[in-house]
Amino acid sequence: MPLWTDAATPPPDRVITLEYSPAVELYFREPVNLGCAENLVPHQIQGEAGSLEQGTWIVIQAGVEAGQLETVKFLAYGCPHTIAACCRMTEKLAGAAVGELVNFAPDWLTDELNIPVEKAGKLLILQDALRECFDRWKTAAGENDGNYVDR
Amino acid sequence: MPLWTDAATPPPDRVITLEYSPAVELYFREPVNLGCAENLVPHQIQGEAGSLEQGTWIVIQAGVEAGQLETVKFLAYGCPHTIAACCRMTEKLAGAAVGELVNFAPDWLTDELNIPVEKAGKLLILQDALRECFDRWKTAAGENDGNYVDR
Amino acid sequence: MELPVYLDNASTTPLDPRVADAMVRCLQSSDGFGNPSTDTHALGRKARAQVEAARDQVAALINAARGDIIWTSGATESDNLALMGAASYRRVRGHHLVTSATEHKAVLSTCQHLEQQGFRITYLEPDRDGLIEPEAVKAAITSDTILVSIMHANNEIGVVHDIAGIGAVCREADVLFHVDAAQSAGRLPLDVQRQCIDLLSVTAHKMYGPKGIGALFLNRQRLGRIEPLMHGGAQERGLRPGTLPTHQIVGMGKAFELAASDMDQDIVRIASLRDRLWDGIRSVPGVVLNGHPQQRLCSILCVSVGGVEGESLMFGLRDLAVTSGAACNSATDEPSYVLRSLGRSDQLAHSSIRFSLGRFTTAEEVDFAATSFRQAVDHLHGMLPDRHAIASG
Amino acid sequence: MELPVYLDNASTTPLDPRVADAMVRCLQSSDGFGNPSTDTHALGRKARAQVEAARDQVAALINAARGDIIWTSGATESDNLALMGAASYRRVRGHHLVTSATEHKAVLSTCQHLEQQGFRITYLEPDRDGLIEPEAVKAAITSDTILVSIMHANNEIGVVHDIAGIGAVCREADVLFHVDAAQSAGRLPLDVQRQCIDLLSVTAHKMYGPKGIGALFLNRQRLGRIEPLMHGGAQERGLRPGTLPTHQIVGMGKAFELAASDMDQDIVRIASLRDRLWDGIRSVPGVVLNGHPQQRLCSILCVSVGGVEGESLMFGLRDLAVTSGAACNSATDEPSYVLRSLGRSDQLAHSSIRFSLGRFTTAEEVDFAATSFRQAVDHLHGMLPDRHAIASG
Ligand SMILES: Cc1ncc(COP(=O)(O)O)c(C=O)c1O
Ligand SMILES: Cc1ncc(COP(=O)(O)O)c(C=O)c1O
Repeated sequence: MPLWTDAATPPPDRVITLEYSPAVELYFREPVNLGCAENLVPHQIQGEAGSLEQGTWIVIQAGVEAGQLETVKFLAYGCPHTIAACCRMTEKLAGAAVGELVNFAPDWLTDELNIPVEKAGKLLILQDALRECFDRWKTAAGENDGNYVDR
Repeated sequence: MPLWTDAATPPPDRVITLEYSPAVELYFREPVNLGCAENLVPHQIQGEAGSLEQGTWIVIQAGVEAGQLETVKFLAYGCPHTIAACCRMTEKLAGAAVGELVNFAPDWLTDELNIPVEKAGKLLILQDALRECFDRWKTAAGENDGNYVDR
Repeated sequence: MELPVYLDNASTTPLDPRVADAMVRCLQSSDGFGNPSTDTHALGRKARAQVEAARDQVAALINAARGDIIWTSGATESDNLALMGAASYRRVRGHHLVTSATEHKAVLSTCQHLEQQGFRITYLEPDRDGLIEPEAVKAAITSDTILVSIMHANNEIGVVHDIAGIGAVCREADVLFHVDAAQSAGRLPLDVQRQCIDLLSVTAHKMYGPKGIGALFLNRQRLGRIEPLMHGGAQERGLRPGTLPTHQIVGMGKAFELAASDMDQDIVRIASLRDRLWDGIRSVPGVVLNGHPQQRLCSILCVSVGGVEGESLMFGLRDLAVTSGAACNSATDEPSYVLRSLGRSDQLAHSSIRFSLGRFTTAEEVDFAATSFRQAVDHLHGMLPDRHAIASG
Repeated sequence: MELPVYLDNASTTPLDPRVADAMVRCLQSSDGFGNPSTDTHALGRKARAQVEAARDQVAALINAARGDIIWTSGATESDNLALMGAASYRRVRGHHLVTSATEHKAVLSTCQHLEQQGFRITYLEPDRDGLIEPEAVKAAITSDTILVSIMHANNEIGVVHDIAGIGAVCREADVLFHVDAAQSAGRLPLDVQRQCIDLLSVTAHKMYGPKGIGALFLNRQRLGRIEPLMHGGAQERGLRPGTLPTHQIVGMGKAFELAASDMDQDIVRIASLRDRLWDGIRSVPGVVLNGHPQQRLCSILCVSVGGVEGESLMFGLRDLAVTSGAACNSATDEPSYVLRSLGRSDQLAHSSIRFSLGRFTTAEEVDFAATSFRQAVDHLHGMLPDRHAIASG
C-alpha cells in the first residue's frame, strides 16, 4: 500500500485549519442581520439553499421597496466562513437595487474575508439562496422591469 | 526469519560477562607461579596444551624430587578464569605427589574461583597440560612406581 | 486557569511531573547515558539496570512476566508488530483474523495491509452502543482463524469491551488474542492472565508518560515465535532491534508505577468530573451521548449535537482543547468512522466533540467547559434556519 | 577524571548538555505536551511548530529539503524503511541490491530478510583496508539492480567510503543509493545533493542527542513512492505512523544544529586526540591498526594486538569503557565479522579494541587510556608461553 501518492506535493493533512481572519471572527461572534420572520409579509422575499445533510443551509429574507432591498437578513447552518459571508453580503445588499441579488461576485467576498479556496462551494450555496430571492421577487412582482435579466 | 527460537529461555546475549570473583581478580592482577625456564634442567618436566588458535594455550613446568612436585609454574594465553585456574592449581600442586597431576578435579577449582560452566572447556586444556607433565615424568623417569596409574 | 482548557487527554496526556523528574534525572546524570545493550562496562550495565527495572514496572501493572515485555516506539508499532508478527508466523495454520470496525487506525490499516497479503479479515460491526460482544466474536471465529484483535477501550467514544469475556472465547477456540490497550492502561485494571490476553499494546504518552515509547506484551508460552517488523541487532530477543532509549523507558516505567499507585483514586475522581461535565451539558437541546452510557472509561465523554455545524462548534469552543468530529484528521484519531459505524448521521458525526479528562483536570476547568459548550451551542442554534432541525439531526 | 573513561562514543554518545537543556525545557513546559498532529488547538500547533523547526535543523546539516525528512525511532528503523520500503515498491523494476559485507546489522539483516523475499543481494567484500571502491560498486550493478546501500563510515573500524564517488556511479546507472550515516553525521560533511544520495539514515544518539529518535532522508523527486514499514495514522505523509515524540525531535534538532556549528572544530580536536592515543600505543609490541590509515573518521581508533587474549585484554582495560572484539554482543555492534572480512585472524579479531572518542573526551583521558592499554598488554605478554606469538597473531 504505497501511501506517498504524489511525489511533488504532500497530501493536506486536513481541511479545517481553524485559522480565520479577524473579520470572520468578529462576524462569527457578533453576527449582523440575523433572524428571519416566520411568515413573510408583503414586500418580503425569501430564498433558501443547501441543507443540513449538505453541511451548509442558508435562508435569506429581504424586504423590497420600489426595486430597492430595504432590509436583508439571514439564518444559517454552516461554518464560520459561511456565517461571515452571510453577514457581509446582507450588509452590502441593504439599500441596493434588487438586481444586485444576482450580481454575486464571490471574489470580492473571498478577498474581504480571506476565505480559502476549499470553501468556494459554500459561497455557491449563498449565491443560490440569493438567486432564489430574486426569482421569488420576479414571480411575486409578476413583472420584469427590464433592468434585471436573469442570466 | 523468526528469531525467537526458544519460547522458554531467551538466548543469552553474550558469553562474556566481565564479572569475576574476587579470587579471579586477584590472581589476574597478581598472578603467582608465573614464568617458565627456556630450557628444562634435570628433574624438570613440562606439559603444554591448547594453542593461540584455540583461544587458550597453557604451558606447565614442574620440578620433581623423589616423586614430589617441588615447584610448579605456568605460562598462559587465555581468559582471566584460565589464568586464575593456572595460579590456583600450581599453588595447590606445589609439594604434592607427582600423581596429583592426573587427579585433576575441576569441580573444586570451579567452586573456589566461581568459574561459569561455559568455561569448562578451558579447564580441560589445563587438565591436558597437567597430564602431559605427568606423562613426561613417567617417560623421563623410565619407571612406574606402582602408585600412579595413568588412567 | 490556563486557556485553552486541556480536555484532549485521549490524544495525548501532559507528562506527570514525577515522570518528568525521573526522565530529567536520567537525561542529566553523568552516568546514565550508556548503551543498555553493552554490559561489558559499567555505564552500559547501569543503563541496562534502569531498563530492566522499568520492564518490571510495566509488567507489574498488567500482571505479566518481565520477560514477556518488548519495548517499542509506541502503540502503533506494538499493534503492527503484534498483528503482522503473529499473522506472518501463523499463516501456515490459517488465514483469517477477526477485529472490529471501530479499532484504531493502527489496527485497521495493518489489517488492510494483511488483506493485501492474502489474509481474510472479519470487521465486526459494533451495536448501537459501540460494543462488540463476546458472542459476536465467537460467531466470527472459524477453523481458519488465527488471531482476534479487539481494543480494550475505544479512543473516541470511550466504550469498554468485555475483554475477559472475549479472551475466554479466544482461549477456548485456541485462537490468539491481541488487545490494544493504549487508552485503557492506567484507566482500567488489566490482567493479561485473568483476561486471557496473548498480545497487548500499550503506549506511555496516553498515561502521563513520554511520547515515542511503548511496549508489546507477548505471552511467550502461547506464542512461541513471532516475526519481527525490523531487522538488525539482537535487542529485545531479536524481536525489536535498535538502541534502547533509556530515558524514555525510565519515563514509561515511572508512568506505569504511578498508574499502579494512583489509578484507583484517579478513576474515582476523573469519573466524577466526567459526570459533572455531563450534568452540565446534558440539558442542552440536541445533545446526545455517543456510546454505551455505563460501560465506558472514566475519562472520555463524547457527545454530538443536533442542528449544529461541526466546524462552527469547534470554533465556538476555541478556548477548549478537544477533539472534534469536524476535524477529521487522518494523522490522529479520526472520530467520524467510529460514529458512522454506530449509525450516527453525518451531521451528528460531524458535530461530535470528544472531551477527554485526565489526572490534571480540575472541577473549575470542567465547569468552564460546560459553560463554553452551552454558550456555543445556543449561539449556533440561534442562527439555525429551522429549530426543528435540532431534533432531526 | 571519572572512571571508567568513556571511549565508546561509536556505541552511543553522552547527551550534550545543550541538548539536554532543550529537551528538559520541552518536557517541563506546561504547554509543550500537545500532540503535534493536532492542529485544531493551540497546544497541538505549538508542538507542531517545534517538530517542524527541528526538521529544518536536520535538513540543514545534510543539505536536504525539510519535506524530505521523515522521523523514525533510530537508524535501525531508517535502514529498514529505506531498504524494505524502496525494494518492495521497486520490485517490478528489478530484484537485485548491492551492499557491502561490512555494513551494520540493521542493513545486513534487512538484506537477508529481502533475500528470503526473493531479492538477490551482492555483498561486496572490502579490500584489506576495509574500503569499498566506487569501481567495485559499478562492476556489481546489473540491469536488474534497483538499489545500492553503502555506509558512509564504518562503525567498527571507522573507515570512510567515497560516498560521492559511489553516488555518481549510482546516479549514472539510475539506481537508488542508500547511505547509512549513523556514524558519520556530525563527524563528516554530508550533502545529499552533491553526493547523489537518495536515501540517508541518521540517528540522534551517536551525535550527542537522545536515544530512540532518528530520521530518514528520502529524495522525493527520485523515489516517488515507498512502502511504509508500519500502518496507522497519516503522520509523516503516511510513511511513518504514530504520535510524534516532540521532546525527542527537539533534542535531535538541537543535536544537528550543534553539529552544524561545532563540527569543524570538533573534528580537528578529536582527530588530534585520536592521533595522540595512537602515538601512545603504536609502539606496543603486536599492535596493528585496523582499517585504512588515512581514510577514516576522526573519532575511531580500532586496533588488534598479537599474542593477547581478548577477554583478558578487556578485563585489563576495565577502567576504560570501550568495545572489544572479544565481547561479540549480538545486540550491539559485533566487531568480529567486520575484522574477519578484512582478513584478520580469529586471534586478532578477538583481541581488537575500538576506542571511540567524542566531543567530551579529554587529553588526560586519552593519556590514561594509552597507559592502561600499554600496561594491560605488557602484563599479558608477560604470561605468554612463547613471545614469538606476538608477531604471529
Ligand atoms: C486505541 C489506540 N491505539 C493506538 C494508538 C497509537 O498510539 P501511538 O501514537 O503511541 O503509536 C492510539 C493513539 O493514538 C490509540 O488511541
Ligand atoms: C552504522 C550504524 N547503523 C545503524 C545503527 C543503529 O542505530 P540505532 O541503534 O539508533 O537504531 C548503528 C548503531 O548502532 C550504526 O553504527
